[in-house]
Amino acid sequence: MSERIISCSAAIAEVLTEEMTRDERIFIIGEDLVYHGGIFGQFKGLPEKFPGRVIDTPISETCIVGAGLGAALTGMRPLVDMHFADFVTCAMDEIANQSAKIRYMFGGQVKVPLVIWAPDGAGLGAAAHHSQSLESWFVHTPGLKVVVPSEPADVKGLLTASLRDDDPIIFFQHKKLFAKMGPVPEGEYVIPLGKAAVKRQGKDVTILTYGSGYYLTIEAVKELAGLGIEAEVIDLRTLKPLDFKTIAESLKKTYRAVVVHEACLTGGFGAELVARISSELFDYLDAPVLRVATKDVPIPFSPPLEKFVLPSVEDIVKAVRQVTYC
Amino acid sequence: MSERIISCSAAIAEVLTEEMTRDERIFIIGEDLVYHGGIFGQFKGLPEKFPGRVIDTPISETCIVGAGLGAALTGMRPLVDMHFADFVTCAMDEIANQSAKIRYMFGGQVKVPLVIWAPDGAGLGAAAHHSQSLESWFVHTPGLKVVVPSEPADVKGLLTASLRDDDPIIFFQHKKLFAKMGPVPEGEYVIPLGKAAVKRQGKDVTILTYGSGYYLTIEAVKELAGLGIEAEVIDLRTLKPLDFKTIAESLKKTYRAVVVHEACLTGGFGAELVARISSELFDYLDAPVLRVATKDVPIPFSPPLEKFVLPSVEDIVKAVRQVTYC
Amino acid sequence: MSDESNTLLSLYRTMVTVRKFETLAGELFAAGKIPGFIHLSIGQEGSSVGVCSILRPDDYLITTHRGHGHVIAKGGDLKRMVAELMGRKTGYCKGKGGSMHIADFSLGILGANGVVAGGFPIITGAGLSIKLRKTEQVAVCFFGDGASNRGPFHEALNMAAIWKLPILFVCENNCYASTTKTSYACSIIDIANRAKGYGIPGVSVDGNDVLAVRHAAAEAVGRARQGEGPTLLENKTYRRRGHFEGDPQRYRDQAEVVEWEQKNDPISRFTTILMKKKILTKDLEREIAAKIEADLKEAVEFAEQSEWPKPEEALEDLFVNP
Amino acid sequence: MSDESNTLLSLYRTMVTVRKFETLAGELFAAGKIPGFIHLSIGQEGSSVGVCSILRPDDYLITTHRGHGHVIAKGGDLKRMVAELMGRKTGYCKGKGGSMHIADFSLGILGANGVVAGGFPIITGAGLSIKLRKTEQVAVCFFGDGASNRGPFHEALNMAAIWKLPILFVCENNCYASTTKTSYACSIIDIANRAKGYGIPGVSVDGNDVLAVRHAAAEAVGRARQGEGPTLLENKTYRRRGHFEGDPQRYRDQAEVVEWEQKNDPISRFTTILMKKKILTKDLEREIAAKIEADLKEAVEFAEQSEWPKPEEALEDLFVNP
Ligand SMILES: Cc1ncc(C[n+]2csc(CCOP(=O)(O)OP(=O)(O)O)c2C)c(N)n1
Ligand SMILES: Cc1ncc(C[n+]2csc(CCOP(=O)(O)OP(=O)(O)O)c2C)c(N)n1
Ligand SMILES: [Mg+2]
Ligand SMILES: [Mg+2]
Repeated sequence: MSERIISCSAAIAEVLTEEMTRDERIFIIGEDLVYHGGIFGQFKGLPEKFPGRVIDTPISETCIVGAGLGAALTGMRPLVDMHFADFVTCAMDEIANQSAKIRYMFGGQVKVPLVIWAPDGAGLGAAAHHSQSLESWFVHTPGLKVVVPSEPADVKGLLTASLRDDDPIIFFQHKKLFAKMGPVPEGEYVIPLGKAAVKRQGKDVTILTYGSGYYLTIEAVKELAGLGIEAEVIDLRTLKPLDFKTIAESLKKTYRAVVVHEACLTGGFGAELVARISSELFDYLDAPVLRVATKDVPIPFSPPLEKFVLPSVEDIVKAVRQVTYC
Repeated sequence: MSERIISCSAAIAEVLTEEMTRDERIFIIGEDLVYHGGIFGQFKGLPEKFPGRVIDTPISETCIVGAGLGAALTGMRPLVDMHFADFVTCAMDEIANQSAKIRYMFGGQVKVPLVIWAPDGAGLGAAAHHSQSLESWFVHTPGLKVVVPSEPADVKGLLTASLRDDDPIIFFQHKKLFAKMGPVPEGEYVIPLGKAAVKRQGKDVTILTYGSGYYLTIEAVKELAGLGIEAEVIDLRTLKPLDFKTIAESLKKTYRAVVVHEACLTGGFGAELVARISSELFDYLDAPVLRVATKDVPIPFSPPLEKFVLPSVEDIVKAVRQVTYC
Repeated sequence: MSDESNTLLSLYRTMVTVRKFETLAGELFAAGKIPGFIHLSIGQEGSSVGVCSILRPDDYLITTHRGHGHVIAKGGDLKRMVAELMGRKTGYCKGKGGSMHIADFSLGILGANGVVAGGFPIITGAGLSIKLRKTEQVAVCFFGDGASNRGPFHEALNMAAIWKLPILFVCENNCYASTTKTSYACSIIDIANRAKGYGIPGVSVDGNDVLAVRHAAAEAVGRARQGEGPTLLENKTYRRRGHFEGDPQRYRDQAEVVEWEQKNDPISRFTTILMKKKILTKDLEREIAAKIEADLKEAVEFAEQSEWPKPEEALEDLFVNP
Repeated sequence: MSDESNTLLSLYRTMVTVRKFETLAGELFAAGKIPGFIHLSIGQEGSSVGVCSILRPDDYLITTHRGHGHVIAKGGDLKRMVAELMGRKTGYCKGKGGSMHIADFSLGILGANGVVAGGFPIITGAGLSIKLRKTEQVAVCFFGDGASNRGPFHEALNMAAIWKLPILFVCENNCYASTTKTSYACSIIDIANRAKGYGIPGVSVDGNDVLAVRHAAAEAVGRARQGEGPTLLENKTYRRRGHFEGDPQRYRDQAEVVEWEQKNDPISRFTTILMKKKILTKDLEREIAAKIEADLKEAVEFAEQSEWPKPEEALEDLFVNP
């Protein structure tokens, strides 16, 4: 497969063009999609290419998700755009009580091919209502799959897989990553859900991360290399289903791990990772698995405050040094 | 202090009578409170004693929580009844984006003395929309305090403390516990938020639990005693703030722990406990900290299915035997 | 018999089926054979049957915690319903759903819902899907007076209105939402008037007059099929049983219930009409009752003889691709 | 000068203050001095100032992402506002909130809100609180046409109506919600007509006529203070700037903006009236402008000279009792 350097937004538009051409049942629904091609330009060109299949809605998050769900139950394959992940709160019943549970409650009668697409994350001075990373709530909601890609190629492969999956998926993408460039395969490219990627080999410590945490991690890895620490980097990509096999293989080699994510620390997905690792790999651990995450406050507006609460490269370096006793 | 044996519901009504008498700013708001005195009889007598201060609402969860919040911001001290904890999904924005964040976003200008009261839990054949245990979502929401009592005395002490606290609190109480009887101190009785209780001393293992998990645990402890295993039981009571000191003291004695809760396993509060214990008490651990929890599915209706997914006494015994290598 | 007589008799038969099903469910519940809790629609058969009588098999319907009548009226299988109420493996949802979560996607029944007003967003999607797929289906959303006060009502009616979705919103105003009087919780008397906020037709009818309901529904469904958009139909009726079986009902005088039962029962009213028209006779009435009772007996036997689901089956049916 | 003249001049002065504040904020943002994003209310001063002019200091107000004008009109401090926009420690929220989260509880300003329609539930609580405390306060909820399509609108209006809460719901219909035309997203033309669904008065006024707004608000507030319940007031206006600063505005022709600016500017219209009445003169106009500009200059200096918050202060202000 040949590759080019393109942005996440371009990768998204590319996938949707391919998939919407291939499958007439796919449509996109959400607020303010048509004129700007999505607030991050991620749907550029689609409204023109697929008239009537990129649907602007009133500001009605509850019914936007519901519209996706109801359409999914009746033969369509919607992608619902939440605008900002923070607004999942306005559709929480439709996501957690309905979309997640309907197949199960009804004894498997129906499938729910629904992708809920939620741009998340901080770092733009957007303050407490436009900056959250909420994946952990949904990992704790049986019935949902949770995808959090980082690089443009992952976005392409995982979005393709998500659009073809028959289960409800919540797809978080960090707002700052839309413009990120990276090599992306041309043509059809599918990354199966539930497959992590070892993005860097290393023998001294395993860093488990996803989404924006991946970019922080690769920065930290450079510094660590300077200190003589070779970190293995696993980009989880899908949190549910979780590729624990890849995690275990790495840990059995490195005996140490650090988790990095942008969601706040307490109750974040890092806790689940630590819990599973310590129960299933206890005898392999030479050090506690440490977590690097956002501090437990809402995201503040002012840049020095926001910077302070978000996880940093230094936090990762420090945690790794701690678990490697360097 | 003298004690009597009363139910959780009676303890609740007692606290509210005392506190509403003491403080005119307290009122109760929610659906269907007046005629039944709350669906679990927990507000019995209050509508008559405090006319106009137990307020029935339309079915409008969003505005019920909002009404509590708006009143809290303007000098009142509301207790909001969510009817069933499952319906927090219908007020998630008001809880997680508004109540939790307002004080912080506004730089500490205002206090938010709001108690959100949410009967949770399964075991009544009430199926997927009336059986959830969702505390973990709120532990992962900075700005909220999270209380989950078990015994009637705890309910009394923690509800009193919650009503007197100036921060937003989500107070989960298991539906099956309303009718539970237990000794309850008479008169004023306050359990400070953030204080766990060592409810049974033991040297072999620490069982960390809360809410309905406590009752399962004491059953299991009897069986374990028969096997010669002396378990220490810590009822956490408040999940946020968390009394990690009490946990650490116990672990430094037992070197082993099991967490028990009714919320589903993945991403549950147990994960957070394991993560903190393994990072802060790594060198004290002789075994992995295991979690006993509900299986990762929505709560099914049919009794054999429901029973199967919920944590059991046997699950606890098994986990304890595993960590104590017995 | 004429087509019309057949139709009327079919309405009658279905109403009686709903009534007898609900009565039976109440008995099974009282006998401890149904776990959890159930909400019966006795006295509201005019609404469920009147509306569903004009739906086609491929039309969609979504309902509430009080949904047995709608499922039956749309053609639901009694055996699988009773089995589901009793938590058996042969039930509609393999015992995973229970009374509040019965669905039959093969009949377009998108399910009962444990969340009040949970149907509004989903039906909007069903309506949108019909529009996108360019079929002639319609989608019906049953909901209570209480549900009409929740936010999703508003979002759904607005969305359906701007896109002219083929949806019929049916409010079953039965005077109460649990312990709460509609007159207390609802800011207007005729919920149908809320249609004015969305520029769509709103119609209030006597919900205990099955023909009036059928007529109003036919008109609305006709408009919907022709692409003229949604309608809000309010069927005024009365909940005669407790909110749930076992409800102490401290919020109302039983005399009120008795009055509705005696003076305004949808089945008695319709029986009188059919008798007058000589479409129904005492004999036929007995015959129909006997047939329904036999069917229900068979359904209960089927359910009671059905296996319980195996515990481990609780882990199935979550994902298509786990 | 007469009382009336004073009042009119004060309306004028406040409108110009809002306009100049917003213009300045736009410049500061363009100069990179304001982080995040900001939403300006230029062209909508008739609404903010008209409504707030009849409020008492202890009345409550809640606003939106486009809230600077409401804060100023309710008496907000320009220095602390600019400092907040610039993320300084001396800002209203110590830099934690920014443009979308300005509040001043000492003035009854319960805050701007980043969630569209986030104010409805909270204002319901403020209204209920007034009723429970038996004061004569009123509570005002500003919101956009877009917000009127969200569920909380519905729940709040119903609740306020059944309890006759002293609330004024003010819809600022500025023809757009971000890129979306109100005429597309809203199922009726006059949002005030949605009041019919709740049995409360609904009034649409020319939102660029500050006196018309003031008049309508006075009537509604009067009713509210007398315990007669809520009103829905729709101020028809136009958003002249992009949705946020930097918005490419592909969804509209700039000619539309120019037309509103030239033919229907609330300040120009009011200036003409005041000039005709000889309450305002060219000299006074210049004098007022100069004074406001001086105040704003001072505010900017104050903000620029203010310290940034210290990083660790990010951990403060979460709980009263941590
Ligand atoms: C969101 C939500 N809130 C509250 C409940 C609890 N509840 C179940 S049914 C009901 C009353 C519903 O009233 P209405 O909509 O009029 O329907 P009816 O029961 O009268 O048929 C309530 C409050 C619920 N299931 N979901
Ligand atoms: C619940 C929610 N959905 C979406 C958004 C994104 N958003 C912010 S402002 C806005 C448009 C609001 O339109 P309107 O209510 O008319 O107010 P206006 O901007 O015109 O003043 C949108 C969609 C949000 N902040 N909150
Ligand atoms: Mg009702
Ligand atoms: Mg607008």
